[in-house]
Amino acid sequence: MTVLSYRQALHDTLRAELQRDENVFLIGEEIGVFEGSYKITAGLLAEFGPHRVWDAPIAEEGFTGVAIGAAMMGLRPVVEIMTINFSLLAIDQIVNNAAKLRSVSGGQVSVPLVIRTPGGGGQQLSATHSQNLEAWYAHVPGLKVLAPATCADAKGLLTAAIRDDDPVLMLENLALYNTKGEVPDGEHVAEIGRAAVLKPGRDITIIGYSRAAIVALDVARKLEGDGISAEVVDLRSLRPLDRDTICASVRKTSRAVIVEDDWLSYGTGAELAATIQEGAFDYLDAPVRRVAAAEVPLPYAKPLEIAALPDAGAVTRVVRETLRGH
Amino acid sequence: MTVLSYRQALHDTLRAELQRDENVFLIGEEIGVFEGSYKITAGLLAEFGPHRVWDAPIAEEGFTGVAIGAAMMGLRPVVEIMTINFSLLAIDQIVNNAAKLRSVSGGQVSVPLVIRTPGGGGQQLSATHSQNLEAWYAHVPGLKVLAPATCADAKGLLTAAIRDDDPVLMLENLALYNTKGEVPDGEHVAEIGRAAVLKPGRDITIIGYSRAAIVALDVARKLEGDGISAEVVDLRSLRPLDRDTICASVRKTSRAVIVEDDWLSYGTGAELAATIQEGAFDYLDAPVRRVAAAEVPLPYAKPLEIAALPDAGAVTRVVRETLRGH
Amino acid sequence: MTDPAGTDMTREDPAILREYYRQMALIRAFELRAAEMYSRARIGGYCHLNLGEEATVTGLTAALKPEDYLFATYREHGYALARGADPGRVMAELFGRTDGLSGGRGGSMHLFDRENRLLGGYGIVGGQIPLATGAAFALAYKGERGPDAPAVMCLLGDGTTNIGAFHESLNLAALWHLPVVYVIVNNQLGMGTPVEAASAEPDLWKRGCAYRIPGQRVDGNDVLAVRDAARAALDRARTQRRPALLETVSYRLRGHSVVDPARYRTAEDTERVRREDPLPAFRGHLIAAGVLDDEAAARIGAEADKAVAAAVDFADASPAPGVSALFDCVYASPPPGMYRGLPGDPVTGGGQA
Amino acid sequence: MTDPAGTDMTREDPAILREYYRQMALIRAFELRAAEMYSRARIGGYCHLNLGEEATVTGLTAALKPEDYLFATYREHGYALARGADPGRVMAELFGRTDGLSGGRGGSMHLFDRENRLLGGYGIVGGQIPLATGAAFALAYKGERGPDAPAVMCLLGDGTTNIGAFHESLNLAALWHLPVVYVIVNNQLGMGTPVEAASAEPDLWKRGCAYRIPGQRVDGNDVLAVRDAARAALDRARTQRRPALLETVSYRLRGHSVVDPARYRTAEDTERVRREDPLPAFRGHLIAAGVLDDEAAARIGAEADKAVAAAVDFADASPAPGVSALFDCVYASPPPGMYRGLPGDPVTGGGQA
Ligand SMILES: Cc1ncc(C[n+]2csc(CCOP(=O)(O)OP(=O)(O)O)c2C)c(N)n1
Ligand SMILES: Cc1ncc(C[n+]2csc(CCOP(=O)(O)OP(=O)(O)O)c2C)c(N)n1
Ligand SMILES: [Mg+2]
Ligand SMILES: [Mg+2]
Repeated sequence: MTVLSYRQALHDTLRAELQRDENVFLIGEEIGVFEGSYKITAGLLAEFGPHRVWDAPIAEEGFTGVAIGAAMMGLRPVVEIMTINFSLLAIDQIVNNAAKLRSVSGGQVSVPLVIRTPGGGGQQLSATHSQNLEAWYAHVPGLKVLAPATCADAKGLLTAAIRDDDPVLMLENLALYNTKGEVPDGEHVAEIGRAAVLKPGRDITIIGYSRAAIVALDVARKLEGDGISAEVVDLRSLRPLDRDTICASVRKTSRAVIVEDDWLSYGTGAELAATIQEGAFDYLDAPVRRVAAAEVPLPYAKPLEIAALPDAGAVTRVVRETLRGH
Repeated sequence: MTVLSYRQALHDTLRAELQRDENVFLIGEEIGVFEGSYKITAGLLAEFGPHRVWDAPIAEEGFTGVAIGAAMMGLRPVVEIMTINFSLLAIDQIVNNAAKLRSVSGGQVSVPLVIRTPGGGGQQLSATHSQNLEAWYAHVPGLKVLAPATCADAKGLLTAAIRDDDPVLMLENLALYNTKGEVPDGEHVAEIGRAAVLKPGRDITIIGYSRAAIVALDVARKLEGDGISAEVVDLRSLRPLDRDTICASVRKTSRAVIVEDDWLSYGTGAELAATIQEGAFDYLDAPVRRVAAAEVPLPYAKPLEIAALPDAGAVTRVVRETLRGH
Repeated sequence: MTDPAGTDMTREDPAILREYYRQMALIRAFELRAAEMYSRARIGGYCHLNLGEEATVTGLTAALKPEDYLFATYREHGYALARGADPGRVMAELFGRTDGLSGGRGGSMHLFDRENRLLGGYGIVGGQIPLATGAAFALAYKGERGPDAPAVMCLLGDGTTNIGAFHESLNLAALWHLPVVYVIVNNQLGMGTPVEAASAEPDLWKRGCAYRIPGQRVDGNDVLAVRDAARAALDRARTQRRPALLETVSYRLRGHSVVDPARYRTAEDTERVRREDPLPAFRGHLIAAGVLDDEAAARIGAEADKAVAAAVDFADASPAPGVSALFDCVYASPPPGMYRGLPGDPVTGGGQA
Repeated sequence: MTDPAGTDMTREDPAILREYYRQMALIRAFELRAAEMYSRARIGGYCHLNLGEEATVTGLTAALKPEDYLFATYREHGYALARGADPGRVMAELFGRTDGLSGGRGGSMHLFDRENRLLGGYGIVGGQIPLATGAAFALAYKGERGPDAPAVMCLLGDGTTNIGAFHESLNLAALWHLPVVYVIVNNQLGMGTPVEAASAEPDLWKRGCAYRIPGQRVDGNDVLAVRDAARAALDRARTQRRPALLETVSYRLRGHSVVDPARYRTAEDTERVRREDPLPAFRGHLIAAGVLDDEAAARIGAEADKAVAAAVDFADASPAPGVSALFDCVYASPPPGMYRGLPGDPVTGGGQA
């Protein structure tokens, strides 16, 4: 194990996979000369050259489609879309081509593609640059959607995604890039589709993914001091969704709170709450509550941004209410 | 009251609004000379001329953006996007501009825009042409998303949408265009944001919208013969969502089944189930179940298509299971 | 536009000319039968025909080498046939049967034949253009270059030149020197919209100017002109890695899809349909050049009909896919927890005490 | 490119020339101070500056009549100022305060000033182009035409010419004869990418060829050349309803945004920064032409600094928006049932017995 930042873990993984398989190449805006908007790809152009690291013009639909076409031919592209907000320009290619080609071709075509893209608010980037639209992608059969919260998973899930033969959307998070954690050395491939229990507990289950899972863990650790034993489930994968792990936890604790960075209505938490009330109905002692973002285009002004985004305080409050409530 | 088809109700409403307000204009592919892919706009070019009815090139992003820009200037565009599948090409304009302009401008800009677009499978149009992506739009603050099931609402909600000062996505449905029903004569403006109880009942609530609400109603009527009294709630609006009406119904019946044409995971039904388990927790006698589409890119072959889509049989089965279950 | 009569038939191998005619006749017969099968509800969904484009289809595919890749639109039955797909398997796909090219999953708009390097028909206008560009990217990535290297041909309609994906793709292909030939199959209509009502530059072949991509327009009713222009462009792509834009001009003989009665057509349009039908025109040229006589032409027509009848029989005999196959072909490696419920199935195994 | 020295200053009203210089100096002072405020964490998010584009900004806005509409990118502080917005309100927006142009909701990337017909700064690359085209559509719809009719100017960066929205919009504007002038503000870089690495036709002004839209390139460091070219294009738009494409060429003096150290710049690039700074160049020309002397120039600079200092004071004094305002400005007519919860609030009023 080595302590690395989430950013470094991603970087090292890309580097290792570029070394391992010459069919792997990187493509995206500003990933080469500029070294990446968030510097995940720093140094890779210098090391691997322009044949493996492709700086693309501002044409998300075009270069994402190019990557899909290249994947159809057996290459293994790793696309960087600068933030998930800009993926809207490429969403037709992702949803109508990448996710469906295997099916409409009756299995003749595979699309071994990874799209890396960060989401997340809280950087005062305002309404168009702060969205968390992962529920959209998680809704689409044919895609896999991964959302690592820990540095170890940043490595393990990205490795798995690159080696997977299906199109994978790899959701990163602006607020996690600088976080640090232990990362297994050497080859480390995580299993796609398994949630992780980050902390076991008895009284309540707090569920999150990406940044929200870290918030959940922080809250759970603090509550320990107050004698509250919270179990934390980190989804790691939104599609497939590990319903068994989620429901098993709630059957044990009988209460659940969901933490999510996206808007509440029709967000990822809706699926989690719906799943839990169906899969653990007789065990539930209180309604499943969601701690999500306020439903506004995220304002630039800091106090408004802070008010709109879920934080440890809100999670703590809702956990206490859920424990008290029934 | 006059009995009209859903198609005719939409057509007559467009005609009436074009007559009423000269700032209203129609824009979309093939809506003029071709009279609309689904003939909603038949005759309107001939009657109102090319100044009011604009045949657009195949450029969803472009012409939708043009409509948004025109709305910023005070016009009231009604866009037709041929099917919701093609709205993916325009989704950046809809989500990042139409939905956010009022907010990022601090209220200086309004976007009085309607986007009419049908969803729906079941026509053997296969994977890319049969999607139900309304959960995506319903997730986005700044948009309103309406989904009429009845012919009366086709008129009432479209009228309301055109006169509303916010961007409205008006979800139509390929399978409803030929259905018939009573439509109020003269001016008829429905209230945006209210669900309707299509049929009162005591034993269970069946919730749907668009085509699924009609399926729910059919099932409820048939179950009446078996002594089962099902209440049917037609959402009519996905955003805002009338949580009060939904929860009030379930508090009365204690059981709920959701019918939706979209994919189950992260679909509209997830929000409904999440809402119900929170808003009617102590009243629920059984888990809220969802009857949704199988999670596959919809295949062309008829038997597979039939198997993948929710129908009255599946709804009936789940209603009976839900009544029996607990 | 070149004049079809202007093409010098005498320099061509008569056997090849007859083969072209055979292909065109097969496509014609297939499409007419597909329309009939649609009206008899044996084919569902949307069904777009190549009627009026037989010379274009034949000329373009004649220019392709077996190693080349083809990306098509939803109007691609003829291309599948000309590329070598078995007519029975194509018809079975339209019927939604297990022996269809895609096992009945794709239908008319999504014909794939990997073996013959047809990488698909696509239903979203313009959606195939970035993919074809990406296939060319892969060829360049693998370093293939020279007269024997494969190249990519990407078909698109006239109306499709107005969508963003066209612009982004052509820019990328030119910037990165990709071996791809974009072919605008200008049938003069996008649904009911004439070219001039949709494109501010109606000389579509000129639209490569914004990317320094050379363009050319040929008569789409002239199979040899189409073939030669496509071959030259493909060769430039192979050897110099330069994309090209080729416009073929023909006329859509029927409605946009089988269900479109094309009421928007004027009387003059209808007259054009008669005048611009490539099949009798080519037959006339071949007969005039002594390559074909009436009897041979009739025989070819009859053989085409027979082949199509056999295709219908084959498709008819093929079983429809069973519901147990519903979740096949969604993922290459379906993870264990992936939900595979039918409508109304519970989301989890249990949970009720 | 025209030579800035070539512009004939003597034909211009000296007062107007001094006003241009004043505007350029104000923009320069404002942007330098914005950078400083950013580094002192008074401004957050992304902050893109017009440093190096002062002549372009001033020339373009000088060509606009008050009735005209302007759509900008996220690099738009200078345009807001030149269009007449109060520097204090612009700075307050960057500070995220209630007196900001958008009440602090939009920030640096989204300056709107409806009164001065600035219809926004936009953060999604290319997102403003269809909107500007739509505003021109509305003008045409309302029937306004002639020398006094309003027109629309739409700004975009060099890198932005490669995105689909550019293509779709230009086609629509040309097809429908819309009064809009698209201005490519070519600062020679899109983030770290030079024009030739992104655009297969690096002569960007030529890219209108695909829509029969006339193009022109001017020296973006020459305020008068920019103004005159923009004015001519706007007048053609007003009177003939013909869109135009104008490219101004200048050089981005700093990083893409305040946080970008621009390490990718070569030594030669850095030398260009010195050489291609429009502010000292214009000052030199004005002094040479006798329109300005050193003292007057210094006074204008000092006044600009003072105005910006006052803007900072104004912004500082303006209160931050309160949380009670969070749901303002989301809907024009918020329906009764719309959920307005803060994170963790329940979704319904009750439901627990
Ligand atoms: C993005 C998108 N928009 C609209 C459609 C509906 N549509 C299908 S074909 C077509 C016309 C295409 O015209 P053209 O490119 O000329 O091809 P043709 O059908 O004539 O072969 C349209 C508008 C679609 N499939 N995809
Ligand atoms: C659709 C989209 N893709 C990517 C970005 C990130 N981005 C912001 S500005 C920019 C470069 C734009 O370059 P150019 O058009 O030359 O404008 P400049 O910044 O030089 O003024 C990029 C890639 C974005 N905002 N939107
Ligand atoms: Mg066409
Ligand atoms: Mg630039």
